[in-house]
Amino acid sequence: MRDVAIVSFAQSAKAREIRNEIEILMPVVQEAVRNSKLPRQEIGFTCSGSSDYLQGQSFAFVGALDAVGAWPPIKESHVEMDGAWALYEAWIKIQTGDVDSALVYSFGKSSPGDLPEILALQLDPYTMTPLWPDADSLAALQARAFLEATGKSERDLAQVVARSRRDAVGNPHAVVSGAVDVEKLLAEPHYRSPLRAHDLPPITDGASAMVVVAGERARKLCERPVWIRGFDHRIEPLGLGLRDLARSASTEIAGQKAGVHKGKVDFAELHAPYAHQELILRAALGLGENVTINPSGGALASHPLMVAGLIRIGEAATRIMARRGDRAVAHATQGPCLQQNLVCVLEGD
Amino acid sequence: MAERSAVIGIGQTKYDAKRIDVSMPGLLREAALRALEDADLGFADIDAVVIGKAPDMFEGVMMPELFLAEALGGAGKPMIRVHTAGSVGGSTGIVASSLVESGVFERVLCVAFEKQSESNAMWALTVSTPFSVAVVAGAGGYFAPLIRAYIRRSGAPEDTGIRVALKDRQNALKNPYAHVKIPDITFDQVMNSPMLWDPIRYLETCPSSDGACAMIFASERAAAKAPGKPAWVHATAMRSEPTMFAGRDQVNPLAARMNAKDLYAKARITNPRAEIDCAEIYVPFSWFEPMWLESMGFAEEGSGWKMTYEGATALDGDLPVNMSGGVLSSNPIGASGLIRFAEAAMQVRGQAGGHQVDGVHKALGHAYGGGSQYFSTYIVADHKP
Amino acid sequence: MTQTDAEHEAPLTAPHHLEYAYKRSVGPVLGRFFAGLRERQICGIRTRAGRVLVPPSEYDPDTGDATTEEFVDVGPGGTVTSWTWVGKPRAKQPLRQPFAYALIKLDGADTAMLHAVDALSEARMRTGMRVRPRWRAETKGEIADIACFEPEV
Amino acid sequence: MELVKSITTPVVLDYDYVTGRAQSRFLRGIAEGRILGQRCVECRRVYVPSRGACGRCGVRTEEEIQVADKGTVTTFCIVRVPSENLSFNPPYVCAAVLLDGADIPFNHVLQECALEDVRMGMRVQAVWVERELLGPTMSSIRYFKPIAEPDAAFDTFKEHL
Repeated sequence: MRDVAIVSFAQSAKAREIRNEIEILMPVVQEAVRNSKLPRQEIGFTCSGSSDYLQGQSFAFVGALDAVGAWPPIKESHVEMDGAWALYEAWIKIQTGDVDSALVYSFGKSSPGDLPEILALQLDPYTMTPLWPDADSLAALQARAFLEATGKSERDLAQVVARSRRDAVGNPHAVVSGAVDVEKLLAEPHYRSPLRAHDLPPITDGASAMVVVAGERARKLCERPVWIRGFDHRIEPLGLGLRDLARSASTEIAGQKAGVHKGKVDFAELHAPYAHQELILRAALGLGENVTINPSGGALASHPLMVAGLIRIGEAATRIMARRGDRAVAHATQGPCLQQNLVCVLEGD
Repeated sequence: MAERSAVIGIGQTKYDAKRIDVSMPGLLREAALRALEDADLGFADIDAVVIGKAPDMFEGVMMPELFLAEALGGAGKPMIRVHTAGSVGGSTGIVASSLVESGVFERVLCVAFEKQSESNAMWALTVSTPFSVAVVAGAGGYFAPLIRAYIRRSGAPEDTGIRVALKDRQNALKNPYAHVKIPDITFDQVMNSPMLWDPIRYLETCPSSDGACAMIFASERAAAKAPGKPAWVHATAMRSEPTMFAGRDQVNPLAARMNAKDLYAKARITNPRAEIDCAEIYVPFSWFEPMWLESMGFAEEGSGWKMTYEGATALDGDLPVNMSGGVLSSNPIGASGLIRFAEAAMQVRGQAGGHQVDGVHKALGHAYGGGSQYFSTYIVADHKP
Repeated sequence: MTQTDAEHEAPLTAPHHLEYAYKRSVGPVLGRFFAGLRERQICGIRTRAGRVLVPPSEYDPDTGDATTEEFVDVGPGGTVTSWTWVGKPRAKQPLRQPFAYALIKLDGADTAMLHAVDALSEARMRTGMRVRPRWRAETKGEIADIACFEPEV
Repeated sequence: MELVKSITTPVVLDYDYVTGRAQSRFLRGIAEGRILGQRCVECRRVYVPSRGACGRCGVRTEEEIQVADKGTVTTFCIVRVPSENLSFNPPYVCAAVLLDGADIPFNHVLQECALEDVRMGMRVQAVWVERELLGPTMSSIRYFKPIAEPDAAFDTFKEHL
């Protein structure tokens, strides 16, 4: 395998953007490209992730090409997935030897529509979508299954929320942050029992971009390139009645294939939009109490759909670049209740 | 490439206006099971699944691959959903091949589909947004002015498009999977068919189809175990440019020309017309045959129409194009690009039956999308690269 | 006026309404399931591994292998395996009054299906509770023929 | 038991459509009967309508300039088939109009002209709605109509098809 490193990352996240998608994306892409120190014309491949249904328009991603300056024409691809999978496609492309570097980006505004309702369109269109279950309700079904199977409590969820919000204080891209008391959180009413409103991801509009480079070139460009040491993703059946909701079987496989346990994990950025999902993922990846989880505040602090997964990888890389850890696990998810999961193991030199 | 990649299995559904006999998963499985049978494999032998389709609004399911992956034996495996507008079928094949070329996977199943009968393509493509006026009538309305510009620039005879349509519609009669089949089709029938988006006539236009196409890409090691003759991937290329910028040449886009150059360089082809035996090119409106022949370097700029006119692109010509009947005869949008790739591989493998060209060693598959701005192409051959 | 001044202006916004009634062909297996619902009967299908899937599927979701042709009548009673409470239903959701979404394993099934439970109050809901379908007055052959489930008394 | 063949599943979603800064500026200009473009700082080309970005250079466009409401038909299509969502009834002419002062054409409808008389290079001008009906929408321009000016030579607009 070729060694591939993240050399730059940029993001934008706001609760409700007045800019359109191209206007949000353009400065983010420019920042990532500028910080990579790689001339734009030398970037070998470009890959992006987004979803038409966030905008309610077909081909919503096409206009984004204006933001990247695709001229002269570029080698480019797009996945209708979280940007983390765009990074995976770019990593594969570099592995083929066809290119040596790539720009990866994703964008999405969650605020224009009723996102939890729109996500009902992600389900089985014959037997599930006609019942219009909102995404929060489905997550709550998983939360209850998890709590009842494991003996964990709503207090455990509140602790995840309190820690995330506290850690998010240092994150300029967090849309929810601040010191909160677990007792106060528990005094709040249920929104979708056993979940409370604060156990849910905040509606967020955002974009992110990343530049990855293969081999020694990465060391020349970046003081501390962050190497992708393991990369895998797996999907499960969609139906909630077809899975053991208390665990994440696909994360377990992806973690194993990515080699999470081949070394000590200093910290992890887990894409857990709902509080209980962090605990499920933690167990699936075998991350013990000594592993710092979501030092950025995670998806509970900022959650631009289609972007949040790539942000986890970017946050982990940024932290390693800043020498606040040497080896990290980054994770991304999409689909209802952690249906599809991606694990990326990152290391600094 | 790090590893060689070969096509070892191909499956197509019957294409039709409305495949109301099957569900969406059933449609994909029809193609996938045929591809597995062709390669003598089961789902358990597949390492990863790639799914491609055009906009989600066609079927009204957001990221439908999430519920479709398990219908393709995808549970517990990596699954990627590709969407690069109309070129997506080609891109889906390229992503699947790259998973093998990367050395990470041995056998990858890709399926591209569209079930357009669940909605209406014209609706999905022209969803009106606030503050705008809807004047561009779907894809035909978008591409007709470009065709007019091509005719003006090249001086091509007005009946070039009719000749392309006649040829493709005749070829379709030999393809058991083709959607539109008009027995005994004639030049006059095409010429006298109604003008839809002047200068595009009804019979010069692609249909809306339901259908799926599946391909299995395999490593050299896995290909050696395959029962059939593999089609070896010699090169793949993808290239994009923005839709709207001042001074953009949409008739012969630079992205198309750069894509071709990249493809031929990788495949070590210096004279495409002489070295490539046949091509499946994405021609949704008949005039795009001469247009893409030029951008793909088979003809000089402004003279692609001569190849059509001289019969070079006919089934018995020196560069047969769209032997299957092409997009003009079957158009499940998301799958249309992958069908081009599959048909090119079928020619190399000698599998094309009634529309097989004799002695094909090397074939080209081509797809484009968006406002003539996304290009995906590949070259397959009967020998290793 | 320059762009910089323009930044202080709020951008124009407008409602964007997306509407389409998709017509979905359902294939032979769901076709049988929906036909059953029309007759107020719920069926599953047996996989080659012996599990009974409800709703039935053309394939085993774990392997992709075709299921057997054996349809199995299940329910009507079933057991709630997980649930949540919707205090303020959205307009498209199955019930106007507060209700539960639940995963329900019907008697004779090996997998749970999603539906709504009309329990009147959250206090009545618990995992393991028994429920039965409430059919709508005029069935049409679709999932909403089951108006919801209700507690078995 | 007779199998069910198909089901109907309506999808109805409502969004708040946000135009973005550049489009808002453009539309507010339209509401005043002015057509605004933006010039790219790098390639100096003028975009109408302004989209806030130059796709060629990948930079934000900032410099705003007003362009004429008349221009040249660079290419066109006669739409003869009805389809969903369209604002006009066929047959009608959908023309790519390169406004004087702009470097990119945009599509609008051409009227007051027999279908067989439409030509590439034809000179046209916008027909606006009544002053009091002007609003921030493209429908403030009812259509374009031919004007009594000689056709533009092909070479002058062949880069803008």
